[in-house]
Amino acid sequence: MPLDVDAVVVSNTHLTRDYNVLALAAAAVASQTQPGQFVMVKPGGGDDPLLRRPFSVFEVLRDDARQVTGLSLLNKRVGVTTRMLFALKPGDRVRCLGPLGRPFSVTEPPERAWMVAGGVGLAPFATLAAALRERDTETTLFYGGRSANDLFHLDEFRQLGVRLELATDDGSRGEHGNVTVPLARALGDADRAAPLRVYACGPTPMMRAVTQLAAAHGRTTEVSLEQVMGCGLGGCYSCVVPVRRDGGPAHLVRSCLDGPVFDGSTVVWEQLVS
Amino acid sequence: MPLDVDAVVVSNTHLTRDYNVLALAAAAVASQTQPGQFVMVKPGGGDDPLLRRPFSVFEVLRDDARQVTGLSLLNKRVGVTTRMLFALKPGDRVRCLGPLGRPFSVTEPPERAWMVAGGVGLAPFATLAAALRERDTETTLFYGGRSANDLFHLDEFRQLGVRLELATDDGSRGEHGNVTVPLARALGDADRAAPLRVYACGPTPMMRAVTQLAAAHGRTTEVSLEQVMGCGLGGCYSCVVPVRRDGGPAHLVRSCLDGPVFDGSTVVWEQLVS
Amino acid sequence: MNVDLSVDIGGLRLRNPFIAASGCFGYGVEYADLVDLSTLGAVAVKGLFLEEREGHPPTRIVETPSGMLNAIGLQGIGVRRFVAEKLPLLRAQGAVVIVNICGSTIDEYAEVARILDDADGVGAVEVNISCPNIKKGGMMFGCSLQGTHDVVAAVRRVTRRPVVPKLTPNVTDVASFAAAARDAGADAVSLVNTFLAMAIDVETRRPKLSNVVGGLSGPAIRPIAVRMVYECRQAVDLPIIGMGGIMTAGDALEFIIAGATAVQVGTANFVDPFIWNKLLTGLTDYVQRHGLAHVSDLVGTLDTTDRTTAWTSS
Amino acid sequence: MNVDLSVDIGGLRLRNPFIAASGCFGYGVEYADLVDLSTLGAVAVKGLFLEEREGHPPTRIVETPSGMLNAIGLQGIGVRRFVAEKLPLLRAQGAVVIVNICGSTIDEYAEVARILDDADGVGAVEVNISCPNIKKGGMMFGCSLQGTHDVVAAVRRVTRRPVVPKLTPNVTDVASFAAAARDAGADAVSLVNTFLAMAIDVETRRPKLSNVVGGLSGPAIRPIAVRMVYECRQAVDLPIIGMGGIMTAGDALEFIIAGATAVQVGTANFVDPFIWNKLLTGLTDYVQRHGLAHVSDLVGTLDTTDRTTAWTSS
Ligand SMILES: Cc1cc2nc3c(=O)[nH]c(=O)nc-3n(C[C@H](O)[C@H](O)[C@H](O)COP(=O)(O)OP(=O)(O)OC[C@H]3O[C@@H](n4cnc5c(N)ncnc54)[C@H](O)[C@@H]3O)c2cc1C
Ligand SMILES: Cc1cc2nc3c(=O)[nH]c(=O)nc-3n(C[C@H](O)[C@H](O)[C@H](O)COP(=O)(O)OP(=O)(O)OC[C@H]3O[C@@H](n4cnc5c(N)ncnc54)[C@H](O)[C@@H]3O)c2cc1C
Ligand SMILES: Cc1cc2nc3c(=O)[nH]c(=O)nc-3n(C[C@H](O)[C@H](O)[C@H](O)COP(=O)(O)O)c2cc1C
Ligand SMILES: Cc1cc2nc3c(=O)[nH]c(=O)nc-3n(C[C@H](O)[C@H](O)[C@H](O)COP(=O)(O)O)c2cc1C
Ligand code: FES
Ligand code: FES
Repeated sequence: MPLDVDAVVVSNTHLTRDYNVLALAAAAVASQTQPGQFVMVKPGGGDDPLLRRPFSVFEVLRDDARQVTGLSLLNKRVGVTTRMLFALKPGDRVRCLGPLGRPFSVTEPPERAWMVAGGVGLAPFATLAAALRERDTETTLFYGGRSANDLFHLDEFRQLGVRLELATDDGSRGEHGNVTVPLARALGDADRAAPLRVYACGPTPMMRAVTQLAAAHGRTTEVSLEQVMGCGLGGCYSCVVPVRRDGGPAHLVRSCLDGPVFDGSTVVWEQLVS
Repeated sequence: MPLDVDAVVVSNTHLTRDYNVLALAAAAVASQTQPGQFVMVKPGGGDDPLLRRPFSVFEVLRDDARQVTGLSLLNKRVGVTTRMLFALKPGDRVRCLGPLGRPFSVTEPPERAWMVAGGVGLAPFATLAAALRERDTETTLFYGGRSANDLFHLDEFRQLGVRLELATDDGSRGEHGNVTVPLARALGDADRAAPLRVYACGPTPMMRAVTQLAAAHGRTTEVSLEQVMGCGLGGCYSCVVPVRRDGGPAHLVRSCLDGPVFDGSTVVWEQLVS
Repeated sequence: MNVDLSVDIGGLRLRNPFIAASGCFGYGVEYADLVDLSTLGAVAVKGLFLEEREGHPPTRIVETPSGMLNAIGLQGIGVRRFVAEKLPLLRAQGAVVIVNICGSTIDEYAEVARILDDADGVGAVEVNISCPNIKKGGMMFGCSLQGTHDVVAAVRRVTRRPVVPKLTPNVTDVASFAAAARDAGADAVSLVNTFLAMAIDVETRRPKLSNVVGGLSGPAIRPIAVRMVYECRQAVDLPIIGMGGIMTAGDALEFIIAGATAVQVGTANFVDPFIWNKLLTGLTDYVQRHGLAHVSDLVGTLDTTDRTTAWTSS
Repeated sequence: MNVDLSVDIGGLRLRNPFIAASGCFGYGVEYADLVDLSTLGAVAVKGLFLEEREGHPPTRIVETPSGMLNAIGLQGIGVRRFVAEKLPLLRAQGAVVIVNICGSTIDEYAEVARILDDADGVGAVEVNISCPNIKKGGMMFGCSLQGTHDVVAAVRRVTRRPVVPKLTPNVTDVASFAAAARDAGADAVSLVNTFLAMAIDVETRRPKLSNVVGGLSGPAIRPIAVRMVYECRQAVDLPIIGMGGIMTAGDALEFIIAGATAVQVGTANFVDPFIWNKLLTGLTDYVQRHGLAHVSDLVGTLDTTDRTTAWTSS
């Protein structure tokens, strides 16, 4: 059951000029969260900015006794609310509603998990990696960013036993170019018979490419779409994506209820506006 | 010349549940400020709240070498902006435009100065007391508040050589009742021939009463009015007060330009809405 | 002290004046886990045509200062599926249901109303002649006195439920539309729907909404909406359901004092889906503090007598 | 790269498109210490009647979400004192002056315009048929097509200056008013004036403004104002001066791309009296980044071609 918490900012770690990790004391939300779910947040009072904004739960935070204490968000500055989230100080408060949305399905061995992240699309994969680890699923993260400085949290993923395949636009770390380059190679190299599930989050063209690449190799992809969302609860019909299921006609479905995680093969990518 | 400074909050001292003193690094504004002048401030970005709010300059702040470093505001929580000013933390920023408005005339010996303050109406009198001290003017502060806890800055006024006459609504400090009670007595006791100027700031009925009391004893009063102000610069005509000068007809004049300090005898009190 | 928050809208009794606004609360069932629907005055469900509609492609909303634009384009499941799939769930939850109906033609409005008249659990019919986002129907009717009259009269003929035309604010004289609605047999009016508006992405020089224009809602419009409710109250003797930017009980009270018998809350529900409890507590507290027995005693009590000495230059 | 920010409003050349909005900049002279008036496109001075007026008693303004209501009631010194006392100072400052004129009758508008026609330094006459705060004149004319036509025609007859009627947004179809203004001989139109609105103090159950209703301005109204400029641009071939909630160069660009040749900035000037430099810098930067030579190349360049695959349910 989603809850709304007036959460205290515990810490705000600036990673680069545009990225930060914001830790919130929202234990009641965090303890219910499944990988791929999101929260709707609103920093500051007043009516401008007015609406909440959707954010993946980045980490479920725990104390030394493994008790859940809150959650963190991986935030990228792009506009007014993300600027505010970047500037927050410990002790400030953020309204945080969640957890919301359909989570990833967490696959189990023998199926392996390949997570493909572009930029801030990394956000849902920290909790997914932790859940996969619990199931001992063999996991790889394909992770692309602009440059070496824009690749975060690598040690944490390694500690979770995640194999890393990196790519940067400027070649400063890992493969030079798009994350789909190492992915394509790996898909080609992989044993066709060995079960494998692909997860993708990032820019829409990247998710589309990943879905198509994976499909070409007979793999299904779960994508986490990032539509503009007014409410996060199915109330406003702002967040729709075109989906075609069972060969039927395409329909616009609400990504806050039916998503944000979708089977990539059901998304009608050529009609997806974002 | 008024300046607009994006001032850093240096400190925020909470005096009671509703009153605080906010120190701002706005040296360029402070160094030009004359007693009774005000600044237009806006904490936070965004369009809600939209307009700036007027505040008397409470103190001109100086470092050990007597260099001006900024100014402080005495803030009382009554609505959205004053709530924000109450909650600010050091390092936050406040837009601060000023100094604005017609200041008090700072009287010199042999004329004595009687300042009459009600509640947050204390604000313009700290700088006035300092200026009077420079001129060695004998100064008394008549100061009324709800209770002993609501009387601030008393030591600072004493250090400036100001004699204090206190009154509280609940009798917990000084006279029991309105500040006009000790004022009326003192006006009666004072030597009629000795020159004396009265200054008043506080709730409108109090300023009106002070003006009339003083006039009955042949004294003039400079009042600092608190109208709602949209701009503080003469642009919007929101801040008008009815004034009658030289026996002519009454006119609505802009209190941001012609005030906030007025000769109390020119104010048409029965038409003053505030 | 016990206070009576109940109000009457053209024969429909509501437990309290707070109604979830159409298009801002899905079909109500989406919120059933979060909110006890039986504690709301009523739920106004998303606008329904006769048939299913996909609505406009995204981008469908954009935020503006203290407001938002929407151009959803009335995506919906059609009235028959609503009656079959959603209405029973709403009834089971104990919700009072107001169905917002749409049409591209007058006949379509009447047909939708007729189907609803046969269904159980419809408290009232809100006639949406004010949607700014669709080409045919909607505001086309709501911006013409004749169109308003004709749609309302057609719906009136086919239903026994209270008929509540929803007025558009995009007109010169909203009170004349309230009067036209009354003359056509309306039991109440609701206002305001959204203001026709637009936002432009200056970098691409393209509209931010796929539909170019959309409807402005939220706190930004509240002062205009309150004025329109006040004008309607002066002009016609019908119950008014007021709305536009209500975020707090105090905002709702502005509408009630201006003349609204009940209020709808739309955009605020996006910001805070748990708003309903706060609204109820705030209203109850106000009614008690002011020593009133019934919230309905507040309706239209704005005191405009002049307390200032009129200003003259002499 | 040097960019040309100048624009032409019905024969009046402005250095740049930024005009201080009437009623938000006093008579301009109040700002002469702070702002170099010769760097503004123009200064639109506070609305002037034939005679002095005291306006409404306070409270005259109240803040609302991302906006403000005003009911100043056109306090002013009258056109003759303006010409004698203020106009020479404005000319000395190098300001381009647009005089906003008012009247309770058509004859009064014409008389004010005639007096200004004899004066030196009047760049254009902005005909205020849209003030929502006065009983006679103002919106009374601006809400009627005939009234709009008659006032504009009367002013047109007595002046050689560009005539710019200022339209009210409180109408169903603003473009028809732009057309009426054009037919009566207007050289341009300006829009929008404020939206009629109100706010209520729920504790006292009294209006917050002494005048009960007032005009809503500020960012809250921007999306509606942009839409209205866009509609006028489609309908009439006159230069448009757009306004309503402009706070940044980006906001101004929305109006320009929607169809405004110049823009006025009102409420924002209260928030930031030093806004003019920021607007100029922002606009210059944009024009350069987009590789344009003239800001006027941007006017009305909104691209509404559909780039989305139209959504169908099949
Ligand atoms: C399910 C989901 C999970 C997300 N998780 C994360 C995350 O973990 N970290 C992160 O940094 N971002 C995440 N986003 C994107 C994030 O919601 C937007 O960056 C944010 O809403 C922008 O808000 P703003 O006020 O800063 O931008 P605005 O000033 O509102 O707009 C700036 C730009 O952001 C786009 N935008 C605005 N609102 C939204 C919205 N609701 N959704 C998507 N784009 C929007 C606008 O189109 C515009 O181009 C997620 C989005 C979704 C839908
Ligand atoms: C020249 C001058 C000097 C002032 N000096 C001080 C000072 O030193 N310390 C201090 O605490 N206050 C001072 N005030 C009053 C202060 O400006 C108001 O308390 C403040 O504007 C309220 O803002 P808000 O957003 O908190 O309240 P809002 O939420 O806007 O409104 C709350 C209440 O305050 C009133 N109010 C709103 N705006 C103003 C305004 N511009 N001026 C006066 N009242 C208003 C409203 O009518 C309402 O009743 C001064 C006012 C003036 C005109
Ligand atoms: C996303 C959205 C969808 C809406 N859909 C409808 C609708 O289907 N039918 C209708 O009559 N009004 C619709 N409205 C208008 C609202 O019911 C309401 O009239 C308006 O939003 C003003 O109220 P608010 O400011 O509280 O949101 C919609 C509004 C929004 C924001
Ligand atoms: C305090 C105030 C006074 C105004 N006075 C006038 C006026 O005298 N004449 C006029 O045509 N418009 C007047 N207006 C309207 C503005 O010129 C402008 O049309 C409106 O405020 C919208 O622009 P903005 O949102 O940038 O303020 C006034 C607006 C305000 C806020
Ligand atoms: S965000 Fe409102 S329906 Fe999905
Ligand atoms: S506050 Fe705007 S004129 Fe005085």
